[in-house]
Amino acid sequence: MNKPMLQVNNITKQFPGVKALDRVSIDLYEGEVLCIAGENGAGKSTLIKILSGVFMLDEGEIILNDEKVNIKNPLTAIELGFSVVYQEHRLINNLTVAENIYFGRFPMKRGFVDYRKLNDDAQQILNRLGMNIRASELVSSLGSSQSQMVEIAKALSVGAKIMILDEPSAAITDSELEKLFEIIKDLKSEGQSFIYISHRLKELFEIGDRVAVLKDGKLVGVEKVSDIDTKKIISMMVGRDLGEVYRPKDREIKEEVLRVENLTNDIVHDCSFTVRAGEIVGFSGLVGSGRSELAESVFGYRKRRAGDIFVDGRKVRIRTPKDAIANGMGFITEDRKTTGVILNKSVAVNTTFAILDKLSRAGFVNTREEKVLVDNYIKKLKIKTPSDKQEAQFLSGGNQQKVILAKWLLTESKFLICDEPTKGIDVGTKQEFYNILDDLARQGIAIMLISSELPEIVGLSNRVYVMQEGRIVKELMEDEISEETITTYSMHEME
Amino acid sequence: MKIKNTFMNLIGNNDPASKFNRKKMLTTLSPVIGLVALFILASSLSNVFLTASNLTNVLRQVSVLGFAALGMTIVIITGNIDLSIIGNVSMSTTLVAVLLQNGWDVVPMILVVLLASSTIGLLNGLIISYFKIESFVITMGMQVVCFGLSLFIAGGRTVIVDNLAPFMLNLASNKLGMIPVMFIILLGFYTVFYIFTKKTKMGRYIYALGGNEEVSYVSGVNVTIVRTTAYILSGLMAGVAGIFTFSRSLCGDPAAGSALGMYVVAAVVIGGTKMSGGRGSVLFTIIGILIIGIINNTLNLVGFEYYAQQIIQGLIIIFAVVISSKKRR
Amino acid sequence: MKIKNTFMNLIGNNDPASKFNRKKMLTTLSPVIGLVALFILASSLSNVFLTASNLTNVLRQVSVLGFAALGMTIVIITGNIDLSIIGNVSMSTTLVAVLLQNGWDVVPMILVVLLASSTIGLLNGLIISYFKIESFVITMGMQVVCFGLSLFIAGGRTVIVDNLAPFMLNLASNKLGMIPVMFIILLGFYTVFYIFTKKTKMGRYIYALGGNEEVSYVSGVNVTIVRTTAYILSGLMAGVAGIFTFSRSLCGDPAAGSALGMYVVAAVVIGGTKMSGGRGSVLFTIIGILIIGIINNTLNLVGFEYYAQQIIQGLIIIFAVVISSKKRR
Amino acid sequence: AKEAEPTSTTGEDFLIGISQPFMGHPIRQAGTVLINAWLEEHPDVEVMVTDGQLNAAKQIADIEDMITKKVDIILVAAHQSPTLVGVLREAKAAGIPVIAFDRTLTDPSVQVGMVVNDDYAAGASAAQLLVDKLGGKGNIVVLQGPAGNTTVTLRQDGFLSVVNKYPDIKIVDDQVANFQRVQAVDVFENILQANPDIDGIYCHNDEMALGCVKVLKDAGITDIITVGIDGQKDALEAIMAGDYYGTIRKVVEFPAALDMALEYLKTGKTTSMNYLDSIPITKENVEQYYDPDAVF
Ligand SMILES: Nc1ncnc2c1ncn2[C@@H]1O[C@H](COP(=O)(O)OP(=O)(O)OP(=O)(O)O)[C@@H](O)[C@H]1O
Ligand SMILES: Nc1ncnc2c1ncn2[C@@H]1O[C@H](COP(=O)(O)OP(=O)(O)OP(=O)(O)O)[C@@H](O)[C@H]1O
Ligand SMILES: [Mg+2]
Ligand SMILES: [Mg+2]
Repeated sequence: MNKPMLQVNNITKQFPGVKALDRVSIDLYEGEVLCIAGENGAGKSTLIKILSGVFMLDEGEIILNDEKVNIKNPLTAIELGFSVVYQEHRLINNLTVAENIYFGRFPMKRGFVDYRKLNDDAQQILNRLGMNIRASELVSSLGSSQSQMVEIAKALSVGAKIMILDEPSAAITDSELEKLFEIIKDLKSEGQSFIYISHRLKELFEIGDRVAVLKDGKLVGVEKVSDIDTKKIISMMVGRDLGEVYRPKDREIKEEVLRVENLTNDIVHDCSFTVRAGEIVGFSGLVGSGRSELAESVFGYRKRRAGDIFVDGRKVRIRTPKDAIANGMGFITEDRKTTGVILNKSVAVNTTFAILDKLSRAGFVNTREEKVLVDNYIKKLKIKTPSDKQEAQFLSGGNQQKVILAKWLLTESKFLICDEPTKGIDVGTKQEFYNILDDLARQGIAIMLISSELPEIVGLSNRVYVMQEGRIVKELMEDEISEETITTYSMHEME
Repeated sequence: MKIKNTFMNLIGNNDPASKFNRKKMLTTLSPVIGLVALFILASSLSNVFLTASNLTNVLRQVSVLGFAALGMTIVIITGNIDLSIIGNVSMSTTLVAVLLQNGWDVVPMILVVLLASSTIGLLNGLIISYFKIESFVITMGMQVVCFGLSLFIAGGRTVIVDNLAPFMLNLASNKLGMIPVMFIILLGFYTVFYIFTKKTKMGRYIYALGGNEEVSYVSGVNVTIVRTTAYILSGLMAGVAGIFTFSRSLCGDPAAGSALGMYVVAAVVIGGTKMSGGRGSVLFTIIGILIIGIINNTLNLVGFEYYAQQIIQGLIIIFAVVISSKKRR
Repeated sequence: MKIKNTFMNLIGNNDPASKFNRKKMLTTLSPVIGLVALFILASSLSNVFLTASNLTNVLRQVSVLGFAALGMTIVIITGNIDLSIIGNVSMSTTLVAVLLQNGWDVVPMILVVLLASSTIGLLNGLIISYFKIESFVITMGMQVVCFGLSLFIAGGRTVIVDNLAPFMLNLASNKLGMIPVMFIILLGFYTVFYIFTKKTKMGRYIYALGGNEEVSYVSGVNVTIVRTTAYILSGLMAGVAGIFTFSRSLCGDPAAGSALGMYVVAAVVIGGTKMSGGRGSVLFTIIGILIIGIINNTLNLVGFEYYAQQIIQGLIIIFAVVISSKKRR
Repeated sequence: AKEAEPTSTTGEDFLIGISQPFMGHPIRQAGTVLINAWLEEHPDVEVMVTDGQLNAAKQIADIEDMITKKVDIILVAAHQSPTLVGVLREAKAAGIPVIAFDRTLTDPSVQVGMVVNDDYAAGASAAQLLVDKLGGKGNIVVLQGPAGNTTVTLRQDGFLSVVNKYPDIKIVDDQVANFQRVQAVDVFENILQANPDIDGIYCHNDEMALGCVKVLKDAGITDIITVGIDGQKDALEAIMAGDYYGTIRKVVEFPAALDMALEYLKTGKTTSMNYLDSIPITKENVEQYYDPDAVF
């Protein structure tokens, strides 16, 4: 590790109203994993997109192997040896998994795409990642975590000199992550370099060599992982100490709010569970275990073939999300882009979108009242945006997620489903959100929490249901909840 | 500053402070710039163009297009399209003629025509929502149906009305100063629709539907109602356009709507509304119809060869769309 | 099982094992079901329909539409649309006539016509890609330009050709058994395009562009080239359609393309290709053109009143699209 | 084209507005050629020609534009006559005289003269031509122009007024082919399938008739009588060749209409208000009307 292979010198990137990067300089050495940490909107993804040719830099230079390079579009970046997993999902739905993995690099035979080789090669990579899907399947039939894994497979298959992973672990579980880390370690020993971004700080210590911390577009510092601890990183990121992340769970649990009996459809089988007022109930399982599908089915977003839903002891008819909302439910969905935010609408419009009924008089939206509510949440969740009129597509991923949280928190539902609610959110806001959830529970709200981040489930839940292949296989009581028990039941082979 | 603020409000932007918005303002304003450029070009090409009577003319000529394009804008904002409008205008025009011919009074005639035209919109909305199909071919099919209906209503030929009520007789020719009353009514409709789309709950839902239908659905919005509302409004405006088409020619031509042809969508897009949905503003469609009206007027005044007229017209439409769009990346 | 596999491959599905595919097969097949239903309906409405000579007729009549719709399918798969086709067909038809009239040989004539029609496609592709604008209004403007050009080329009249080469004279009437040679050539084109879209790199990029342009871009694919290729192919097919349009009437009518009107897009969508891009198959467009051809043929055979023909035609198109779509949710 | 002064100052320069319903038809193009030739001889006159593009609203706007441009006189061939009543009254009110060419106006009170073909009479002549040839009995097929069009209505009504007098003439099919040759080919092929025993065809214009002639020729059918209207050059050639039975001669109204306009502008009077005759042309008299250099 003497000479850096990649040098980023004094890079500045200005967006209208935001300086996303402000004279940032970072080096990357051969065979190292450089982690980047920072709050939402700190500029991490912007840095990556400059390296990958999606954005042009305003000032500064990029030096690769002692040569100044001008990365003017993604093709140049690819040719220079970068491969990227972007934070937003980027797959082509109407092509197969294999075609996506080798997109732009199809194996050819006599002028035609060699599908046999394509599928075989792709299948090998998938198997190596421990993924239980066929390479010839269409991407549109995958769940969101599975497609995230396919993206990782796509980036890995390139064998690029520098691999950039922007929050690859959001919404994938520990077992998949383990496979990913194994592969990274292998490749690293072959001299490949990595830039790795994650809000799960634990991972940085597992895989990283050095950590660079960004704050408000400026580089705060670069440290060797061996020299620091989580606390230090957090104080570099946030500028202060966070203290205890999780509050004690001594909530007062009252009457049952939601009961689901024998819910069944194509993906979920015979699921029964209850959630009570004042209780946070965790749902755990591997990628593809059907947690999101269960939530969607309860909420009327996905068709049910059988099963009954009871709210406050009364059997209710829920066939569309509208019915669910009318019965006091709220649903923080998993997929930001498809069901989360309206990208070309403003922060304000997105935030109040589910409560327009309450917010309008005689059909007219009360914009004054709206602004108060929105500004309040912008402050509370530290949504980084130039104004409440900014379109959601110009926010960083984590800040978009915060808008979704705000939107559903505003509905004041008595039963709130949270599917990967902290996906892509920085540690500071996560803690704030945990406190909000805890407050809600204490006010008597019933909460269903789906998360692939085990500490979150363990730290918040009063009870946990473990799912496997669309079935609830275990209910864990508060004193049984631990990362070990959950993992055991998630992996346990069913006969 | 006050004026600028009001303007920014008008184009739906309440945050004049940031640098970003100046850029945004520029791109939003580009249709206006296009209009001004065309205006200057037109007056330099023909010394008649800037005469009051010619401008009055242009305003009258664009009005029917304006009503149709208003409805189209709403539908396009939802991310759909309504090709049935031109059939619906034909149908409404012949219906006006036949009802008047049969001695109906103006008010009940208007009510029946608007009811009929809105029903076409209702059907569009329901079919598209219920079967979840793309609006293009459905409304295209509905256009053919409407055209058949208008031939049926008219008995296959242009309907002549004998004793016209003075109201209908003068509807198109009345003026307030130099401004045709038709155009003032048009502005009234645009104002109402502007307030409707920007200030009401349903207006928000219409934009949101075009932005992301799934989000609307998950957020508990009845997307069928929203889409159908947009189509009903579009049908309604086709009916209004039909009434004014009649008032222009004072007879019921079963092919009346075909004159609008491709201009309706062109006006909307030139006004900066994106066909992908969720973006744009009804107000700017006025710019779109004016641009189209001025192109046609100027081509007549200058008197190019007829084939050159077509070529120039096509090129200017392409050019206008290019100007009113901005680079995405 | 082997047959099923081959079929699944045909409809673009390489994964016959999964459960999803039976359902998918059904929805993909629905255009075929629609065609069969229409076939039965047509033969029960008219006892002439099923005669060999009538079926030959239908095949000949759909051929021109088939060429145009083939190009349109490619463009629609990329998530764009090409309304210039009908102008381009007119332009090509008149160009064929004028060149032949001026004594050109068949081969150089064909080359020049295809070059001209592809150039229109090239321009479409470049303008849309470079300015990143929606294809609808651009190609609509180009349609008007093409109409102007075809009036210019033809000098405003139908161009009559005096001494036609036998090749051109018999192009439309030649048959192989009962099958018109035109239709066989059409099938040849469809086969080539099918293989092109499904098996070649560029073909897959065309699908990918319609699926997600952003991903294509960040994966290093030159989206401008892909889109422009699609438009060039579409222009090329418009040229071929123009040559065959000429061969049908043996004269160059400057409005020839307008007969295709809305049928081109309708055929593509009825064939199950989605206007949102990325989904569909050129092969199924054949079903679409056959459905349209049979509707028109049957309406003529049965001889309804013209207004009723329009209404029925519109309703059947709506119905066919409904059948060929499936519920998304 | 250069722009003329809005009003003639010297009393010598004239601006004549010519509102065409559509420019894509051979007869319109022939008109343009004849207009240009006439203009060569009349350097003191300029014209403003507009193209109604087959739609009524466009033609109304065209005439409004002529009024604002203060043309000295308007020559108009209506796409849909009734639709022009209002705007032509406006022209009259603005002091601009109107001359109808090619087609009659619904409200003749606005015109100072006309040079028109009588479409009703043309339809009737065509019918007579066909009926006579068929000996007063047989199955016939009609191909119409665009539905709702005034010309179409008149050519159809005129035709029916004669045919209805012959109980043994049966109209077995009546379809629309929009005046287009290409469409007529498709439509007539289909009709021929359903009606094998056709004796005669009436088409609203020569273009469609020539489409039918081509279909018949391809099918090797020689005993079906085809009749159309217009008398365009290639129709006459087909008549000479024996492929096409007969047509009704339509006269291009230029330069007659321009002469009438100029006369009115100079003298304030027009000498004649005439219908051009509807002369049937068949193999017998075709030589008389055929001109190899004709523009139409
Ligand atoms: N296309 C854009 N237009 C305008 N502003 C942008 C754009 N992309 C990013 N920004 C702004 O730049 C800043 C940095 O964004 P970036 O996406 O790099 O953050 P990040 O560190 O990746 O955050 P996160 O952890 O939430 O993903 C944010 O304030 C964001 O709002
Ligand atoms: N749109 C879809 N169409 C078909 N199958 C789907 C679809 N979405 C998900 N599935 C299937 O449902 C199963 C579960 O999906 P998913 O990965 O979302 O589960 P999950 O438990 O919610 O996991 P995670 O929350 O980590 O994504 C998978 O087998 C997936 O293939
Ligand atoms: Mg980011
Ligand atoms: Mg999930």
